[in-house]
Amino acid sequence: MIEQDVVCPFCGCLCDDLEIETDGARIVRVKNGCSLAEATFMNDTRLPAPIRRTEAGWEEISYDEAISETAEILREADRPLLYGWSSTHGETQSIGVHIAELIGAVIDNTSTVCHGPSILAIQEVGHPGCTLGQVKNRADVIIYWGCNPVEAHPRHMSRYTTFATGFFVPEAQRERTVIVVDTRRTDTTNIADEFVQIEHGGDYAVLSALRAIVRGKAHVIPASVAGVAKEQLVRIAEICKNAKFGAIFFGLGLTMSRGKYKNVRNAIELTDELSRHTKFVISPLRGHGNVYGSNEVFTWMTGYPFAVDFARGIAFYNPGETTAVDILRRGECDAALIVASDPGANFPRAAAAHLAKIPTVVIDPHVNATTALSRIHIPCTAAGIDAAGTAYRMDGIPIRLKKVIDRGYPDDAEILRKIYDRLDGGMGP
Amino acid sequence: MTELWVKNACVIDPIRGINGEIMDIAIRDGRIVESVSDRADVIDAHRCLTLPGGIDSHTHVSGTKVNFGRYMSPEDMRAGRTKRRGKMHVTSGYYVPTTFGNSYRYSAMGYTTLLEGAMAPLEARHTHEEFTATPHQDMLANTLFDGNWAVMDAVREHDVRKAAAVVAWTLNAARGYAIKLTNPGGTEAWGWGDDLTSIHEQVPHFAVTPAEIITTLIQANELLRLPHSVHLHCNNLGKPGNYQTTLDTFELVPDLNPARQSLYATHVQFHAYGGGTWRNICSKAEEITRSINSKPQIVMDMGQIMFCRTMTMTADGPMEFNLHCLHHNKWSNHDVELETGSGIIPVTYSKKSAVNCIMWAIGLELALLTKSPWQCLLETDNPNGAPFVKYPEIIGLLMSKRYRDEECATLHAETEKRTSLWALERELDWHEIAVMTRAGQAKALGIASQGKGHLGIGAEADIAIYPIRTDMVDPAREYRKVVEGFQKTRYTIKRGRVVSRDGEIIVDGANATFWVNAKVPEDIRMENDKEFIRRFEQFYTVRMSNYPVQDLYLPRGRCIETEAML
Amino acid sequence: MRVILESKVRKKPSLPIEAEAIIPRNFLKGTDLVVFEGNKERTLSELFWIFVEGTAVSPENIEVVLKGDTSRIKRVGEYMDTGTILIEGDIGMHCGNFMSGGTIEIRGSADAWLGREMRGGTIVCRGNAGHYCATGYRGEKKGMQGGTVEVFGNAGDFCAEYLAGGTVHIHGHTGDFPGVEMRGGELLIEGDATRPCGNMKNGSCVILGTVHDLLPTFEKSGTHLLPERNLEMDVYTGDVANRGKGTMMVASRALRR
Amino acid sequence: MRCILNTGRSVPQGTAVEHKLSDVYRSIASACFLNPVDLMILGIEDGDRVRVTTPAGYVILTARPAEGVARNECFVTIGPYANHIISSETQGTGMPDFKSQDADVEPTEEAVKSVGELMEAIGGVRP
Repeated sequence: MIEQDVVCPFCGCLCDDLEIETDGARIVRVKNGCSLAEATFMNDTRLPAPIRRTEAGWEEISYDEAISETAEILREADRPLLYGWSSTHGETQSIGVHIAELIGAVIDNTSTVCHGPSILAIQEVGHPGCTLGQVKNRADVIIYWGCNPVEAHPRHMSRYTTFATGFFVPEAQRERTVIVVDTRRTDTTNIADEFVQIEHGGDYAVLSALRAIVRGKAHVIPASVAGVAKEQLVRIAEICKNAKFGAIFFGLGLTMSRGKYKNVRNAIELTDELSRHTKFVISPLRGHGNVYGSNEVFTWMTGYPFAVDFARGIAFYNPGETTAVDILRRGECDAALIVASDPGANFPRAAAAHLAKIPTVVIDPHVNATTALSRIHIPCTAAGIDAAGTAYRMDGIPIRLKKVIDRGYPDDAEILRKIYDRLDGGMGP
Repeated sequence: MTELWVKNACVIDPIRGINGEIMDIAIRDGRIVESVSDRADVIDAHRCLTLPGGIDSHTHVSGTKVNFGRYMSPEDMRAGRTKRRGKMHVTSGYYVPTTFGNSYRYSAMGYTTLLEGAMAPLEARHTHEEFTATPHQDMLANTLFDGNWAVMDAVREHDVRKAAAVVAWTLNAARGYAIKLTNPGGTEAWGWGDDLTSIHEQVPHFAVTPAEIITTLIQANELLRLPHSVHLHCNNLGKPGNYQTTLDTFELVPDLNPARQSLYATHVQFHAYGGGTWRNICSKAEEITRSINSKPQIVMDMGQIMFCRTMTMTADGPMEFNLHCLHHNKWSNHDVELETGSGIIPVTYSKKSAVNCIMWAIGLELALLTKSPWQCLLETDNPNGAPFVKYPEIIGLLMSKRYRDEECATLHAETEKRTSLWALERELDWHEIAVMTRAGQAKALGIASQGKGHLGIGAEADIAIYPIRTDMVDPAREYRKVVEGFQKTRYTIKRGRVVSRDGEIIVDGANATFWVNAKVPEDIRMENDKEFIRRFEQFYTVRMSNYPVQDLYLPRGRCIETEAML
Repeated sequence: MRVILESKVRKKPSLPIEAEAIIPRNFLKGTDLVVFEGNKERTLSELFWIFVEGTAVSPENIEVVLKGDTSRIKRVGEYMDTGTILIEGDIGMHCGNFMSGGTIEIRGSADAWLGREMRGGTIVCRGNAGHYCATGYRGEKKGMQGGTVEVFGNAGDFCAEYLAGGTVHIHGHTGDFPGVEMRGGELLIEGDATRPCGNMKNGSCVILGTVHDLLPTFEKSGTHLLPERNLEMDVYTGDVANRGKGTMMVASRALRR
Repeated sequence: MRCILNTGRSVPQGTAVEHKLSDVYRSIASACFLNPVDLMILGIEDGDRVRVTTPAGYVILTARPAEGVARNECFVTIGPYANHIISSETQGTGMPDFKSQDADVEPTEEAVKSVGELMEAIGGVRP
């Protein structure tokens, strides 16, 4: 069977034009997708059944047993951490939040090690953005800052920016100027009209300098800023001011290098400054397929996009204090539930190591590094492959992930609902 | 079968012409009936004020923009935090509360139906997800068409039928309720960082004017026989001197529907400014209401502001940017491809600001100068003018000249000179308040026939019982009792179930979402229009097949079907 | 009156304790207070040995002394308006949040968010202060608005972020971005600082040590002699990336771009 | 050699990300990309092992040349190898320094561990 317009759940682009051929419970061909999409659909090996770690190694257990034991672990905990949520759909995320409020847990999603700093910046200065179609149809200047879409979002340029045919930019490649800012040469910088190579940790200074130049204070700026010649900065400021529609996309190069959210804030304030001259927008390149959805769901339910602490019954938020890495690093939590993510691989060692010291339960379709640190791993469906549900694209557009095959696994939402019921029973989430 | 009998209720039900009668109300399975058996649960209202459930015909509580307001405001989330308690989930936030916060607080105030003021069709799924998490109110979604490319193409081609067909297809896809125009044409211009300054200025690249968009969609709306009229946020919002644009717009409106208005003009306070700069801004409420009083085809709502810190959020992107340039606080903007825009900034309305004081006075003037309460409905464009929890204070102000005088005495000295509020003696009565907070909304939205906004036999049993004895309270003097009384119902009954008692939510919600399916003839359906499909697939960034909202997003969807006259 | 709270040994010593109840005023009515350990509510006596010496009729005469391992206790002194708190060792996060009066002395080091959104009173920290010393809350436009924070050791990153009023005095070094988003108040750093005063709008910052990575958007406007220290200072105006009307003074020697 | 440790995503890493315990993933995530000149200075060749040390610890990686990487920089794709030596300090932001950790790179004969071995080193047990 061939299914059209399938949504790829891998990255924040959520490309929805894939064509997938299935043969029973097997996917045999993926068309239109990038190589990340192909791997997502084609090389989907799962843990066959729930497993539990014992003195002697690992043993298979039933779903019922795994679920009751998980509920027990969570019930006993004085400071449980519920982490992950970005590679699954909205319904699962929402039950996760209900569990957190029920048991007084800290709930955090993967933006904490991705675009959490962008959220902090947005909370300081806001976010002048737009949907990706606005960029596709209008933008004549595109800036990629501290990101490498060729590797991380392979179809971003062909679907939404550099190579995409837009209504007002019919000859995209000719009509769009592409500026790439990075500390190193990559395949993305290789297609730039203007490559700005900056020294490590120099983003903030360069952004400040650009803001000052746009404000007419070029005379203050020294001849070189973080390895970038003033002439180039002045030239870029001019390109931006003369754009009809400029769009900045930024990545982990801003959020993960020193200064963190202050870098992003500075980029947003540059966009704000440029908006006084022409149309300018800025957007983070979100990583996981539904990480933005986890922010959305958390926000309408708790008021905060990530790092929510329910220890006191009310929702409290303070990244740096209530974020997963910090909670683990300080050894605060005494139980962890990891859903649809792999902190064992993605967190610094000292944080990951704490997971092995406490009862940790993983709910994830795949065996991953965290499995090794856990006490129980419960396999489930993968959203967008054998489970349908809502995901939010990096620009906030909600898209329904499809179920293309049935592999007989329970949906993670169903597993969590059962855990919730064992913990409470009273109010269905 | 569940039965409920409310006895000794002092009922004001304007749609049925009931004004303060002591009566009993019988309810069976969520609807009002003639009588119930003696096994029915009984509520004794003790002659307290009993009204149909409150209806907010323009509020921002769900969807992309609202949630972004929350997302960017951790400082607001610290206000109004409550723990999980009984049937109540955790809530956070004061001016941009979480969905549960919105739902519980509206319910405590006796509100049972809400119209979300602005939903971009492309992001409709999000709005519906939040509707599900706002469980105690029936929800309806205004659907944005102000910068819709296909609509503007049809307008340019003077093809009303085509415009109607685009609206019908989009409402169906978005599971929307009504046509919303926010700064028509201006949001498309904002795609280039521009705005339109008059209703006769052309939208860049589209060769249509706001006036043409408005008039075409008013006609299309009636051709589709939509229950609500076109719902318009006029051009030039918030600019000194904009009243002329508003009056010009009102002049465009024909009287096409005997059952209701042909245009719903929202938050008119923001559109009733004289002067030319922020220094000489003044009230033009008299001019606006003179126009309204002679035009039964127009209904407006107040857009009252109250003095507090709050968040402005609207599809009107350029307006928000202008406001941002004045306030220098945080600013978010979110343009939606081929459809509309949006912007968000926090503001503080202060009595120290002459402009804010004049705005406050204008909203009240509008309500007091409009002769028929059916034509000026009470709201704050929540949370733009103030969070909805301020409604009881507005009721108090409208019912008491003394309260107004006391407030006026604390305002910026310029206010008296530039508004006429000081001279207005009118004090609204209970019946007029009932019209302005539910009956008028039900009629304007076209949901009275769905059993909303009245307590007639067969109506949905959405009822608010306030701890107010109208025979014992003199609102002109005891306005504080009025304000307090409207803050917390004794009982809020939603579809026959008591959902809130003395401000405490006691059951899980089970709201419905109303949407409209306007059936158009096969030959002009957009899903058969090759050019429409081609442009969709080429210029949107989602596939047309992934665009429509699936039914499962409306677990209790209530479809209103209409047969278009095309 | 002196109230001495000595922390008891806990089964899970890494669990944070939230103890906003520990302010002098609350001990007027006794020691029957509630704190939280993780998600569990505890009485003060479950977590502390409590000793009360003397009596008091008004809160300004109450001194609260914390002894033992107090490094995980958060929010001590929150909303404190009068009296004294003495912490003999280290203290956890958010010590002195929203404080408006009285004195807190920390003999050891303080964790992050010391004196967050402070409005008045005095905090003295003999050891080091963590990140976000004397700052505000996420999304809020104003940080510390009044009072004095004095740290004898070093302070972490983002010290005095959004400072709007009051005085912050760091005897040692600060980390990255001290005084970032400053809009008022005074910040004095005797040691070194990295990227000070980014995006500053107003207020004044004096740095006696070495500045690392001075931002390119500060305009040198002259020099100034600090008489009390007999130091010549370079005076900068900024941040010109913004509508910067702030003043930053840096000791003329040892400046590194 | 003093370097700045930079990390990031890559297509090969993305395609193998759900197979973290595989050999393919090991070879992708344990690659340490260095400027060819730095490789020469270290006296090593493509495929030789390097020991990369930060204040948080050390890890053995396979050196790979990459023209795009600046001098005195090493690039490792995000994953358990890089994280083995990245400090968990977040400066109160929740975000570790994934992209700007000071590191020392030196040649070594030691073998590259598998992901499972890395997890065992922090108390895990391979499934």
